[in-house]
Amino acid sequence: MLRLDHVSKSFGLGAFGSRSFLAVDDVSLRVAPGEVVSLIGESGSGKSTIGKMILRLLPVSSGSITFQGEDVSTHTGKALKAYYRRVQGVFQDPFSSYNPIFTVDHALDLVRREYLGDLSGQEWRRRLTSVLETVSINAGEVLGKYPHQLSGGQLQRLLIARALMLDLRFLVADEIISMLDASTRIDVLNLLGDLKTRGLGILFITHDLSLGNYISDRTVILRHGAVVEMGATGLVFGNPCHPYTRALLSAVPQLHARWGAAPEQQAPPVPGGSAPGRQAPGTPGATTTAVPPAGLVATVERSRTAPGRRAALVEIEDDHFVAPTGNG
Amino acid sequence: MSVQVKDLKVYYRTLRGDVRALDGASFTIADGEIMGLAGESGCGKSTLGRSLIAIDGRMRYVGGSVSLDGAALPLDDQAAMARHRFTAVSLVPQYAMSAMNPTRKIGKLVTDLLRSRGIAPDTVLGEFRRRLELVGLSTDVLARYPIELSGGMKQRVVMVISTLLDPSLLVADEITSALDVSTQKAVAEAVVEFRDRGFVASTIVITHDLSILVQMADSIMIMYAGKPVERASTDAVVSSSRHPYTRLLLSSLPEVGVRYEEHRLSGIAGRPPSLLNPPPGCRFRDRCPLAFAKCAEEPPFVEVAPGHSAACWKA
Amino acid sequence: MRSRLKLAVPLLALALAATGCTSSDNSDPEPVGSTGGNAAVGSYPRAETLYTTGTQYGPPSNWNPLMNWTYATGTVGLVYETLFLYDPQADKYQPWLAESGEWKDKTTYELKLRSGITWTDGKPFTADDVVYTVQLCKLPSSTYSTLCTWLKSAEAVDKSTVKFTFSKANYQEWANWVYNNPILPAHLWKSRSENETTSGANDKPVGTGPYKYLTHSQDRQVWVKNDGWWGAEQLDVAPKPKYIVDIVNGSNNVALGLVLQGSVDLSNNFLPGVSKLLGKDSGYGLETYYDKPPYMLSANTAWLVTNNTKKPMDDPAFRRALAHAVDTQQIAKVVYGDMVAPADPTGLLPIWDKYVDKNVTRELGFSYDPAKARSILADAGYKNTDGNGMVANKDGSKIKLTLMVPNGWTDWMEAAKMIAQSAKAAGIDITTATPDYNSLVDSRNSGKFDLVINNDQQMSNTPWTYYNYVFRQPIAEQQTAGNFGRYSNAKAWKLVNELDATEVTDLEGMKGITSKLQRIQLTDMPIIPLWYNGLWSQYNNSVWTNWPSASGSNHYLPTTWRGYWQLDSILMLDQLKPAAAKK
Amino acid sequence: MRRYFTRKFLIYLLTFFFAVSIDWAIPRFMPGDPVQSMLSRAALHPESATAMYDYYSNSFGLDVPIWRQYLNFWGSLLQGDLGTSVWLYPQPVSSVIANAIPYTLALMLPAILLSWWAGNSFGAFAARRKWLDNTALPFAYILNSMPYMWLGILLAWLLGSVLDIFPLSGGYGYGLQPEWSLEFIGSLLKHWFLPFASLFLVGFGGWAIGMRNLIIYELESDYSHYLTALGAPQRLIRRYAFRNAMLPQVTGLALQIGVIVAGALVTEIVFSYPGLGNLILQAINNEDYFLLQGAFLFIIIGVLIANFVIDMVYVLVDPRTRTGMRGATS
Amino acid sequence: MTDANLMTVPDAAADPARRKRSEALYFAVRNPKLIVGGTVLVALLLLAIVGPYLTDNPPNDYVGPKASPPSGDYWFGTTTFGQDVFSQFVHGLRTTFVVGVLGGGIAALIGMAVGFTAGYRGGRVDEFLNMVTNIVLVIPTLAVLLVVSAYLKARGVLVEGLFVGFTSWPWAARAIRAQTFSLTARDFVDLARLSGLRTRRIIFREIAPNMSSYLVMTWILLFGGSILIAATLDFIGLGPTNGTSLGLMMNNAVLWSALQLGMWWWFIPPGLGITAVVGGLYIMNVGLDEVFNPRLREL
Repeated sequence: MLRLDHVSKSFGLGAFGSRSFLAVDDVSLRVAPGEVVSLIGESGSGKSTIGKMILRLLPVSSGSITFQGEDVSTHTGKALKAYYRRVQGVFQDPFSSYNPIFTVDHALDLVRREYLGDLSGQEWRRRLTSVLETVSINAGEVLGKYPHQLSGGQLQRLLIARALMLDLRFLVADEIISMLDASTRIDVLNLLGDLKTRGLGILFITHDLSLGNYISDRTVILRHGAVVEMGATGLVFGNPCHPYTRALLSAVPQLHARWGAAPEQQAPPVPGGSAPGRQAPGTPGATTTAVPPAGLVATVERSRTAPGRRAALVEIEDDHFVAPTGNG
Repeated sequence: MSVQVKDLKVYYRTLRGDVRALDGASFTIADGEIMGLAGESGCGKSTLGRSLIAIDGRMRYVGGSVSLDGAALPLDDQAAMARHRFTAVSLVPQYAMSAMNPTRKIGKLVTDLLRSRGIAPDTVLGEFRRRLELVGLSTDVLARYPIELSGGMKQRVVMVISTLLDPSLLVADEITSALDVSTQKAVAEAVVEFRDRGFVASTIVITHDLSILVQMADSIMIMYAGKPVERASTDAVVSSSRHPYTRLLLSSLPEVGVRYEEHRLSGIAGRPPSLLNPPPGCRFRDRCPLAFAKCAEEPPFVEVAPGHSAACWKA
Repeated sequence: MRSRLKLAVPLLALALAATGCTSSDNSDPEPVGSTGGNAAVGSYPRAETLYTTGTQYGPPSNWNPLMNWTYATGTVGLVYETLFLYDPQADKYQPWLAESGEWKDKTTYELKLRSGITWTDGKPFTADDVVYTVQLCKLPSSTYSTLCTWLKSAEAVDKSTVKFTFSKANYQEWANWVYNNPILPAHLWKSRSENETTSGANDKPVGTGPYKYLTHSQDRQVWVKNDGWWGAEQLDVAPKPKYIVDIVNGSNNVALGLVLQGSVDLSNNFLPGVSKLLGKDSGYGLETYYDKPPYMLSANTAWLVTNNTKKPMDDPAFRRALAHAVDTQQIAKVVYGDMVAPADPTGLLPIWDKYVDKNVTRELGFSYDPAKARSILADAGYKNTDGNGMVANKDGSKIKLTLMVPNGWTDWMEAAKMIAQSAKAAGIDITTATPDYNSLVDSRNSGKFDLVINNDQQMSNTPWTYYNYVFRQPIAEQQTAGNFGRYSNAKAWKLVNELDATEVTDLEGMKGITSKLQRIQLTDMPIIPLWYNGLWSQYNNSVWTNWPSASGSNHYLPTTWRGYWQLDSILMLDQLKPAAAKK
Repeated sequence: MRRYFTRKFLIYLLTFFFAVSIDWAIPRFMPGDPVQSMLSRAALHPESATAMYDYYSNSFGLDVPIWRQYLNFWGSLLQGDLGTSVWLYPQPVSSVIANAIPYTLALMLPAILLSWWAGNSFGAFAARRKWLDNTALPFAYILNSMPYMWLGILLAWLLGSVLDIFPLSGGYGYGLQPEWSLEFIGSLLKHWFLPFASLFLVGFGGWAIGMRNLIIYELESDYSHYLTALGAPQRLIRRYAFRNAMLPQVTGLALQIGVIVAGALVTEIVFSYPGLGNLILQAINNEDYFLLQGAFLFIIIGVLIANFVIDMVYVLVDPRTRTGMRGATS
Repeated sequence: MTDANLMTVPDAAADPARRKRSEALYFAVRNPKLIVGGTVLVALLLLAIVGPYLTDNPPNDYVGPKASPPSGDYWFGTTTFGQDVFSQFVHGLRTTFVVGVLGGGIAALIGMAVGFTAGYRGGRVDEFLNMVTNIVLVIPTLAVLLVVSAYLKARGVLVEGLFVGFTSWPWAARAIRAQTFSLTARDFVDLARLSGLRTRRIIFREIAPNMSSYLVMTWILLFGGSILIAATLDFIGLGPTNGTSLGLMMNNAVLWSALQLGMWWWFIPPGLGITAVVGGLYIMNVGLDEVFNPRLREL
């Protein structure tokens, strides 16, 4: 349904954009209807940039984005508006997603004004009621309220409802639960799962591996703008092949296992030293070999890998691709 | 009995009245203990952490006491309190990214700070460098401006600064939430390391992320709506919690390996009550699946098993 | 505190360097021909220094006597001298550089020069200098280039005699020329290009006059007495001040402050309200020429220029009505605080009173009389049709006139408001506008205006200059000097030229012609005389006394204005007395 | 870093080009004709006027098409020739301005810098100190709301006219010649003081208010809170706050310079101070294209240089901008 | 963060919009700066509106004795010509308000147009507008105004306001740009785009209302600034050619030597009037700032 082919994004820096910084580097992926694909990466990995490009909030530097067979990367005006009828997004910060001076209804009203102007009041209300039901929101509790009166979970649900008012086919969910409280976030996540069963394609962007693992069918691991490993979620998590993926997995805090105590995550030392060696906690020096701070690594890496295309991913098993190691 | 907190109450002043953000908390932390403090936003965990350091103009000290190694902290006298800060109680704030003066080099900042506290910088700077190296930082950072460091580096520098004078109590407020997984781990491990090396005696780690607490804390206290609801060793909280809130909270957390298709988790319905005028009785009552008539009465926070306290009639 | 001092020191140095560089740039420490000893004057002894202001509105920029609208105050008069002086109050020509001059026949004029006069560089003053100066009329950029159209030749007969031969003798104009134009040192100027001659800065002026250039800066021009001046010996004239410091001044109120403090001895600014500060009891020691209204001598006539090519101003009856509708008495009283006097209907200055034909003015003269104005309008067919009290054109169209005065000319702005007010009272709708001076000049010269005020014709030796200005023909696309109202009357113009060709000694002949001109003027009203603008001049007697006055021995014109030194102002300096000496 | 400077420099150059072009154009669109006006002040025979008009139009280069005039203007500007003043004919504009500019600088630089420094210090001191905040700051507001010239008039009236302490006009005593003597320097300072004081006071008020608000913001910032949490005394926190609050004030200075220059010009007019202000006013009244152009050019250059310097200073004092320039971390 | 959450703990009982407004009001009525500034301003505004009806004397007519000090008949005395200073003052006050509203308004409009566009569009558009702003900033405003004012044969108050507005917007543009920039980064702007809204609508309906208090404060500052600039123009003699204004009064007072003649009643009121209006505005602005900005409130 949605596919990205060799999509790159560079940002201009310096005098009149003389230098550029490659935020997304030759990324290709596809999402099928009824499928949740999670895009996992640390800050600066370009995951949100990809989401924004799909939503056409940022232009694509090179490559193409195809939705239901049509290249949407150059759409403007009417065509873009028609695209938004089918493709929508929800973002990380629910409080910033609403205009604080209006009631939350405003977000819905905008959609109605732009897309559903021909709907009668009654029809609109009927549709709204059914959509709110889908996202498990009690209309009376939520409508007419200001954003700060509602919980993050309610707000995010309402945003999903807003998207559902349209003929939604594809949803970009960019870190939509990372700012929610633990007690409510799982319900929003479950909602995404329910939507997928209705045939929706979902790109779930997150930095939290356990969430990605929980909800998605396929997983893409991103680092410094490039895909390092992707494939069916079970395969990527069950058989991580790229050292970076392994390093990430080993650093995930688990509820029922302490770091280093989980034997299945044992990974061989990673060449290049970009992932930490495993050591018993509490022993002296354990932290001295910790991961180099992301910011510093990023600077170095980027300058090294800016030009040229990356080497293609290698398919190591069915639906499981890994970037060759050695070049980052 | 290093840190002893008794019925501490600190409210926020607002136009509509006091918000009872911290409405009576009692607990003790032993020397060398890392206590995790967890709960939803607005549960009072940050207020608690903050009160131990400084009660500012927007907050109101209502009652209770805190004693450190047997000596009471002058919570309601900020001038007197200032003498204890840094040396006895110290803070790694949640805003570590912006905690350092952006226009001062880090070395200068520390020197200024030490001088202002009447400590000759030379006596401490050597140790400062050593500890920087311990957390994996080069001493070059002394000559750098905060902006030149990455988030994880800043977080660690702030940690080293805050613990430089070996305080008896360190409050680490949401120190991992803004970090990436890998950096998060390094920082968490550093907290443990600092304790192991005796840089700090007792530590309170405040976070909303239970799984990170599991990695570093010796004991965990869960708060809800301004009050502690459960306190036990980390293992006890994870494996045999007594309070329904804790249990529901734990069950809503996905872990690597748990998948939607196979095992559908669920959250806790409803929202915490307003602290402006909290209802009497158990504050979790409205959301609690086990609630019964008695819950209209406030359950006491009592020991339900050795080293395990909870505030629930059914605990 | 420490850093404040740190800052203050370099700043002080900067300020000093500033003024230092000003002086070193521009002041020649040893002016040409100076006898030395004046280079390092730290300050000018107050008792020997005359401070003046009121002529120079910007930093002194040139000392070229040919640039008569911009040269530094005193360049002509103090440094460069004229052949004659003219005393307007006595109507007398006083030989100055010339010893005498007379018409040998109808078209030949012979000039005898004084001997023993030297330029400040030591070279003698000779007939060659006069010949050179006159012949500058050949340069197109000369202010008197028209002289060459009627002067056939000028030749030096000997060292002190010059003979002028004219193709047409304009006696009045020539008499005006000889006292108005300064003589230049041919030996220094001959080699100069036209550019340098007519518009060069001439920053080392060498003249024959009683003062020499000492220094100048942004806000002042300083002259020092020329000790070897010929006049002391030959005329027994001795200007008293050793130094004359002329202060550059952009605003009248500052000038008032200075003259009240006694920092300035002679202010030739228009100082509103000064009449209240005169007299002994005010304690300021301030004096003016008259001790009662109008306080000032009259320097020129301000008149209302009507655009005579535009309806309804093309109708003499309308202009006549307008003349009756202006309350000049009130303007003189309220705007000028009685420092000016309403003008004679002919507009001739008081010094020309003898040319006014009282019979004509009795018959045709006018004064403020709104009722009369209204009746003239009614008789001429201007009626108030729409009931707003304002008359309309004969064809019924509205009359709405705009009176323009330059912005910033505050006295005129106030006067214009009053004119509009009193004209409205007589049924003529006038509003005022105050455009920028330059744009006003533009509209005025090209004839795109309704009403303006003008006073550019200064006092002179002959009413010819006045009539020449008023009746000037032919009308050009751009009227640059005179007859801005575009009044067309060939007969009057012929009379003006006849007047020019009348000898200055033929008073009755002149009167005959001016009487005819007055009749034409008062019948047709090409302009409407309003008031006599004052020869603004107020003196502080704390350092210098015996200032010009109507009663004392010193009756010379108390001014430093350009073109007035040669109207005997220079003699005022001779009459001054140090205040201390009096007591 | 170098790249940053080059880029800034290019932008400034471009700004300079446009500003100067506008500067050239503006006087030319004024109504009226400078030569006409000039000659209207001369005493001359009407027929001579036409000849002189042609002569002067030619000598000012006003008799060629307007685009030619523009090219000629840049041509001579690049050779350092600003043309000849119409009003102060035949002085070259450059020397007319060179004579006036020291006075303007001597007035403006100390007034700007001292008021900036003193206002900021005072504002920082008064912030979050209740009694000062409530007593002294209102005065700062009042000072800042005063029109420059009115304060000038008041000072002139009180200290000049009524008390007769300070002179009301001129650059130094009219009876003096420039020299290195105490009398002269004293006179110079005496004449300088009132215009300086009116500029200083208005500026002082403005900076004090701005600083006060900025300091409060800084005292509420995270690093201040962190220092408080580590028991640092108020002295240190305030010192840091002051340092950091100065940074926006540096930018503020750049933004304000145009307005201050305007104020200085008016003040000069009030006090008949022989600087650029009076020159500009007269140049306008006399439609002196060249002088006007030249004077504006100096102001433009001055303001640009000041802005440029401030930009550079800002980079040097604020490490944040430096790192930003390297475009490093995400 | 926690603090913010605490402050916004949901409260089903109260209507938060009203609460927010009432909170602003609560601080507004207790803010001495706002009250003092507002009172002064309103008093002067009333005087400007009502004042002309309190006197029968047209401001520029010669109605009374010349140069008389304040008296029962002429509250503020008379000018050298016998004009009623009080009448001039109240009429001038009117002009001052008109110029301020107009100049400030136009400057605010331009500043908003430039600031919004630059902040929202970013990139090259931003660079370009930034340069334009810089050019206007370095061209000495007053000097240009002097020249431009000389263009017109007759200048009115409206024209003056226009000119002042056209030159005093740069700092406002910069400030608004910065604000817009930060607001544009908010997600609701992206969501508005996803809703298919046009740029202009996003700017004016989504972003602008969010900074309304900021815009009001900017406008107030521009208001005051315009008054000062206009007064300066008037003072130099480039103000309205017909009519009265406070700057013109000062100009006349100085030109007619009120200083030297000791006619303080002629030059004190206009300056005081301007100072009071502008001061009132500025103090009110600081008050507003404290109302809208909790950080500035006195603790």
